[in-house]
Amino acid sequence: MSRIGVFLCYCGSNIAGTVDVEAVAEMARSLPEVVYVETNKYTCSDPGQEGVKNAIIEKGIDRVVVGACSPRMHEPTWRKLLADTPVNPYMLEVANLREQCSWVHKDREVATAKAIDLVKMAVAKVARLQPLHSIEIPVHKKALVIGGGIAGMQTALDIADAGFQVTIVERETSLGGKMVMLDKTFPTMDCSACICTPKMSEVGNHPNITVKSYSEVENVSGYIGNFEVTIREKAKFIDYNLCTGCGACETKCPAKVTNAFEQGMSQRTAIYKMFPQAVPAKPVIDAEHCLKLTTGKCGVCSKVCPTGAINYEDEDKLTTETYGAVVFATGYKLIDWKPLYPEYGGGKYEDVITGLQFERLVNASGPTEGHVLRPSDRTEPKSVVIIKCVGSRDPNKGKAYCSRACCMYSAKHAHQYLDKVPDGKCYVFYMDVRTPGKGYDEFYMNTLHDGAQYIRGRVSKIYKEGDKLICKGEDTLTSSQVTVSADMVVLETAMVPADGIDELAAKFTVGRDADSWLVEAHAKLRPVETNTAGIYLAGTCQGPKDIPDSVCQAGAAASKVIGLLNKDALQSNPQISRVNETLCQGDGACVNICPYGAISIVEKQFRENSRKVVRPVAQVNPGLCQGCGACTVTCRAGAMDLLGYTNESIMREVDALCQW
Amino acid sequence: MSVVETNEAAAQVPENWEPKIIAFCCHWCTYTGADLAGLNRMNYPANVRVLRIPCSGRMNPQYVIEALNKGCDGVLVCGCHPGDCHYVTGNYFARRRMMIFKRLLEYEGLEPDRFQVRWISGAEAGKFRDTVMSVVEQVRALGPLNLTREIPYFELPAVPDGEEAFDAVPEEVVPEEVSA
Amino acid sequence: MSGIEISHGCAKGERPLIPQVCRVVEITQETPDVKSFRLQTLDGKKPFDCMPGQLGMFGLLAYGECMFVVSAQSDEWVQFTVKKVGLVTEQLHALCVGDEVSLRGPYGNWWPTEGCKGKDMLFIAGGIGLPPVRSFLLYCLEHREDFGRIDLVYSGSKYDDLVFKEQLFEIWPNEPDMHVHVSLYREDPQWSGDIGYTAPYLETLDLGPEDGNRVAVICGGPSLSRTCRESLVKAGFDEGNIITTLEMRMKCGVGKCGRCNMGGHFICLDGPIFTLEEIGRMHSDV
Amino acid sequence: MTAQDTIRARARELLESGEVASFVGWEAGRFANQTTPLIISDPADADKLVFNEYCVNTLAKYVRDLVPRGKVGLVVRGCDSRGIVRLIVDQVIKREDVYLIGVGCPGVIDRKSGEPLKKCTECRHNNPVICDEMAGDEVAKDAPADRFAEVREVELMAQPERSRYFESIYAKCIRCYACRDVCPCCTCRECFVDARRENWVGKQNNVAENRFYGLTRVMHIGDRCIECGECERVCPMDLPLMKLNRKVIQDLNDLFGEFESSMSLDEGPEPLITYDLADREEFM
Amino acid sequence: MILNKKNLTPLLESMAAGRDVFVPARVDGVAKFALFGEGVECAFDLVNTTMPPKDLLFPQTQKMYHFDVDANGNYRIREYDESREQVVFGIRPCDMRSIVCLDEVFLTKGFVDEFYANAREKLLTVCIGCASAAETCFCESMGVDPQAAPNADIMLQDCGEVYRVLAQTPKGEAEVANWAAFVEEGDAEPVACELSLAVDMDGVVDKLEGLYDHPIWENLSIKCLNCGTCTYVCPTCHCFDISQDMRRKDGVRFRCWDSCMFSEYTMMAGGHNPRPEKLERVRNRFMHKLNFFERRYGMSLCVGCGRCVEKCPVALDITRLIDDIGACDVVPVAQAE
Repeated sequence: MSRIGVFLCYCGSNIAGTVDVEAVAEMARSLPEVVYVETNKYTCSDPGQEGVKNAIIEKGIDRVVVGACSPRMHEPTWRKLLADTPVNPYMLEVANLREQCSWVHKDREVATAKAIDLVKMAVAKVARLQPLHSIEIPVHKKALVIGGGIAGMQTALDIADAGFQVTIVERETSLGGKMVMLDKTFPTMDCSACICTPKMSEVGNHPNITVKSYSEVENVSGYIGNFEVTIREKAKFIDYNLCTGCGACETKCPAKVTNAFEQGMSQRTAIYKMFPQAVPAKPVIDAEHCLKLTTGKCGVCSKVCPTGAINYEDEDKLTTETYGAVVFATGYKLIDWKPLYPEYGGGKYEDVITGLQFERLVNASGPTEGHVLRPSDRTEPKSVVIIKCVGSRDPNKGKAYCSRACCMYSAKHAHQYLDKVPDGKCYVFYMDVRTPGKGYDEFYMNTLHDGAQYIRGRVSKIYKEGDKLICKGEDTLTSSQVTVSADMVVLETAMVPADGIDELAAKFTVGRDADSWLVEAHAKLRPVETNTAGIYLAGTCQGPKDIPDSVCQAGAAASKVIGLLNKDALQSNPQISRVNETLCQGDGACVNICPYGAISIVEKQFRENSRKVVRPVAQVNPGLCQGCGACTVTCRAGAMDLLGYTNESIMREVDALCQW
Repeated sequence: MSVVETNEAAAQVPENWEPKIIAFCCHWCTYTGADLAGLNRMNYPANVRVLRIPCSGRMNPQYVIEALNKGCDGVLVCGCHPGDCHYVTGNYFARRRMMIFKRLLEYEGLEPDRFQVRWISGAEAGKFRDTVMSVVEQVRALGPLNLTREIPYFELPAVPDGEEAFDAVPEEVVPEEVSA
Repeated sequence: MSGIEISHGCAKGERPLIPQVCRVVEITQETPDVKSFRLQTLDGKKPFDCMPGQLGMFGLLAYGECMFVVSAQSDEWVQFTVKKVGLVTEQLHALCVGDEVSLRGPYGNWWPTEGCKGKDMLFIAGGIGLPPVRSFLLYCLEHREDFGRIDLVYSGSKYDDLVFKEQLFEIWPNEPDMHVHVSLYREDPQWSGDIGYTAPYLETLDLGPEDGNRVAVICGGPSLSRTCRESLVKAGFDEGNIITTLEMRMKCGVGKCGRCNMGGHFICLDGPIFTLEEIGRMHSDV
Repeated sequence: MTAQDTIRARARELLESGEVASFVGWEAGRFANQTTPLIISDPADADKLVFNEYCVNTLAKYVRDLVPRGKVGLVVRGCDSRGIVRLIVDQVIKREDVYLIGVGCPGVIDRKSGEPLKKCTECRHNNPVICDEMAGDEVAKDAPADRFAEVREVELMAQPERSRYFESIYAKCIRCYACRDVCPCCTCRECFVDARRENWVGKQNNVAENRFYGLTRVMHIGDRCIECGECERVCPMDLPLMKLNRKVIQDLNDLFGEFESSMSLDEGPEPLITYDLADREEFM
Repeated sequence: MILNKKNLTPLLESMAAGRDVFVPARVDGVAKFALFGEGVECAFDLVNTTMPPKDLLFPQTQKMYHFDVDANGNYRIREYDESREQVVFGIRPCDMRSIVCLDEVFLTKGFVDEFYANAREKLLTVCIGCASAAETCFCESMGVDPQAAPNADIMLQDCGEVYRVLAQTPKGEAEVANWAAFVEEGDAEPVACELSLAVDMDGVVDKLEGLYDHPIWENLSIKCLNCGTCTYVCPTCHCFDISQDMRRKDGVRFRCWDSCMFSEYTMMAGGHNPRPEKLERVRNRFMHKLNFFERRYGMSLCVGCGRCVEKCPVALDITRLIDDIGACDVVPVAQAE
């Protein structure tokens, strides 16, 4: 037998104008377990709230129903009020007498009847609620950034500058990501390396940042404030404490391997740094190609190393640490166009290259030292065709979305080519030219001025005639067939999420869209948060974007992280799922349905009829559960229930409406 | 002997009958939409009573059975549009479950209009109003739900007055003299 | 047949399933999850007369009813001590003084107050098993001259679980020739006394059968009952001199609903108080 | 050697070798052509096992109670084996808890009428879907032309008629829960009907409460039902329960793709605990 | 006195005036005792109905009392007696014997169950003897004569074309006095009923005393599904549960059939269950039928109607159990007290 107090608000004439509040009060007095009913002109006013408090004390009330405006408006107010009384803040139910009653009905009698029903339902529900208590979740003041590209580095720097420890996990051997591969950045044409490598060394030298290169996330558990993350640092075979980065080993290594950093256009050694300015500025041994590690013969690097840093016995290292927040900055890769576009040769023509290859070709530290030479015969192409939207905006072959940066970097490529080969001809096949951004359209116009010839249409076929690549397409503006004979073709291919994103996101239960881009919590209002509390997004892992946008988002994610890490503890939402272990049979249907990965099945020991039994039961992680209640419906036995919206309370609410 | 109360007579619509409809609305979209309808002072029939649930994924079909069993003439379930679920996926599960459940209820003879599911976003105050209006009109047209409910417990034989009622309380039961 | 003679099959009543409405006149919080309720009829009288150990069906009309031993009584009231364990008891715990409740009874037989005359009494209880035993203990104290030495062995899993602390630690130890032994199952910051499970603790007390002149009364959970029985038998007690109550098996209270049978015996009709010797002869599922 | 001989011989061997702790099959009942489930742990009892066209009971549900005693051997036909798959998928038992002797089933005959049992005429998988060995060969059997014929029959009724039809079913139900207790999908530790706090279903026996039980039962097992038809067979009131189960199965089948539950151990999640972005949208 | 079977319908029509007459009938395919009236086809050809007649005296759901809260917040309990004059016509001797058992349970041993008592007092029983038996009938073995029911108000012994009418109680005599238009003077010889099923109950009760921990229960219970079919179709099973239904401030306390086969039946608050497994539940049920009740009331709680034998989903057959007990090699233990 609970003792319910009902407080009904006139809200001036907002409610009382349509609803006969006194009649509702009269009815409420006749409801079971209601011991006190009060009406008030403005319950939410200070005297109104004081009245509620006094009544609670005087009448020994243990549950409260407020009939007033929408709970979306004042539920937090009432909860706060109750926190100062002996009544638990969650022993509260708000009947929405304003937004969903007095404001939408005109007939006084009808509105009053509805208000009566709403109060009945609230009383029935509140009678079955249980006191709930938030738990304090401590916050580990340390952030993990996954990915060491420009977005990851910017996030890490911003967080570290605010005074928090940050770990960056980078899968490659060096920071830098895609940006460091680029030659120049539009529209200002700064040298990409010149603005990126200082960031890299800043990160590498920052006292609050730990860089874990050549490392990947192995395992994750926990929740906001307390992500326990295991990181696998792949064997580098070099003791970084001893290595000075002198590079003697690289010069002597006999094994030659295709250089991925140079987009396959040159070779590197098996012991290598990704590129000269790499951070950390120390090499690793590529175990797949090292002669010593594959055949047991060689060991040259060990002999030439002046500090004895080479260790062929090195193994992967697993370290586990707890982080308060996690930022995904996993970036993108270019779509593998070859299987999708057999009409472009599907990879059989060496001189059909991607934009990223072109970046390396024009880069002074690239394989051609900045001379535009086509890969097949290392001659300067006099005619270049640039094809945009390869894989983008092409739902039949590639992706339906626009990759956003290609319009600008294709203009940049045209500009760079014409700059380096003044007598060259450059044709750009495009679908649209989209240049929203500061200085972007001006840049595009300059490229046109440089002499780039823009042709609106897709290239339908590329074939080889002699050493020429014949590109056939349609100029849709003139509706004429166009044939261009080119020495080299540059495909501006679509961005797609980085490899392994599905597995990684699944470990953190971060949502992905149909194209595997990570999903933000709200497209407009929470663009850098994910649905898993404590996990944030920066850069292109969330969708294609250019460098300025990536850096912006990185800063935004960092500010969210700083906000979180500034707190010592979080108050958990107590309205979450709870398992009745007596009923739970551990079949795991709830695990399947939980969008947050908050439920796991654990083996537990019980005493049942004086016998010890070990059986599986579900367990809810209170830090991950957000209280949606989807699991409760899959649980046939009703072992899973949602506190605050229990099956019992909803059933009695329905009964009250029907039968009271 | 049998406790079945056949409800054939209920086919006649009682005077002043108003349909009673319960709407299970998700907190994040439809409940917000309904609040917005209030802020915009939209007008709609009062027959619908909203029961707030956190997510349409929380919607247990058993609540619908309870509502129909205990006296509602219609049930409306509303949630966020698929893709907009505050909890990411709740309404996808709800969609499947409700599709199956609705068909099952109709199979058992429930008129389709009596159990409806709608996606209404927090901005769609107008859609909320229109949905309520159409559901109420549809259920009104169908008349009271002709479902055999339960034994009419609460219809009592001639009720004694308060004073007499207390006389009906049994005498105290006294045990026999205690024997050694 | 040796041992204490217990009256069986003595419960009777007309219209046994219809309750009366009573009022709560006093509530005592015994432990965080145990409360005692004193009940009177609406016109301020004692609801029914009963012998120590008899039971009443105490409940709320809207929620259901449960069987409890009358843990104490006076000329004006009967008292029930209720632990919060389920649906009904949860609601009982929310009662306030003045609230109305339903009550029917008395049911069951009673402690063998006559049969134990002149004997030493050994009461053994665990946790919420004390209230049923207390009704007998209070009777013994009220008729002090009729009984010999009185021992109470009481234990609980934590200090908060011990009921009737005032009587336990202040009143009873000062009663003539009454010895109170309390232990906790495990260490507790609030507790500096003995530690141990009931049966081993009992064994350390060295309370023998006194040539059949000592009667043991046990009330506790299934494992406590089993282990204490073993200890007592080992100490030489005749099972006929060990008494227990099976009141937790009663449901409708009148022996009709079918749950309370132990072999051919119905706890509601023949019990709930039996000697262990009697129980041993029944086909019982415990 | 007949299947029965093989079953007896293998049961004896399995029990003797200690490979299984108990063995589940059928034995002859008291009356002519009657059989009843038999659970043995003594190899000497193996000769009591029978296998004939009167073995009406499916055996899967017994495994749950027997597993704590050790590995269980049992004879499985199509329906029994799907029941076992169900129990394994629902994590009630593990695959290694059972040793399955498969047997092809020509269909069971009702001992009173001499006609094939309804559940067997509707059976689509008379041979086991999993087993460790076969006693005898698989048996060819005509699958029913239309799995959902009886559902369609009801669907064709007018709405008020359908309503009356199901009300009469619920009026007859005595809520003995035999349908629940025989069902290999019903493995909850406590059925929702016993939940006193939620009080989903009142204790009263009336049409409304029975409807609550009936509808909820179908919603709970619908996407896992193995279509063994035992619920319908055991019903003492002869209620056509499969008409309800099959309705849900038919709709799952129509809406979310070809659906037959418990056909193998590596099926994906059941249709109602998963979703597809491309699911039909009818609630706009 | 004899009653020609042709006169049954007119007799029933005359009896039905002013009171409820229940006859065996098939209603929607279920054989049970149904209120005689339009549309109800009497099925006197049925040896036994699927559902026993016990719910005339002990309905599956029975209101006990009503309660509400008055304007001052005080509880009131209001009682009502819903019992009314009823006739059960065509009840079989085995079911009549079951009423003897129920009378013992509800009317003796200190507490009289008033709901049962009221209904029982107002029930007139007209028993029809059996001329033929079903495959599962074994009433003779349980001491029931298929052509006799000493506790019936009126006994109609089946003599082929006619019934031999025996008014066995004052109530029955008063009733038969009104039957003049349908009966005639005379006598006839009851048809001997041949039962194909028989069990030997000799010594079983005593033997069971020593079999409580015998493996026989394990073997039996292991195949039980723990459904409530046997208890609900049993004419003597009488377990119930008390519950209540509340609407705002009006409530009803009612009782309804329960089954000792259900696992939650003996579940106690706090979670302990004295009969947690099938073994305990099945043993309790059969011990109750064959031994416990015998010990307490001096009669078997099984009347041999065969309903559970017929309806058990797994053919868990009490007659086989009795045979098995007979075959057990255990010295009968003398009665324990």
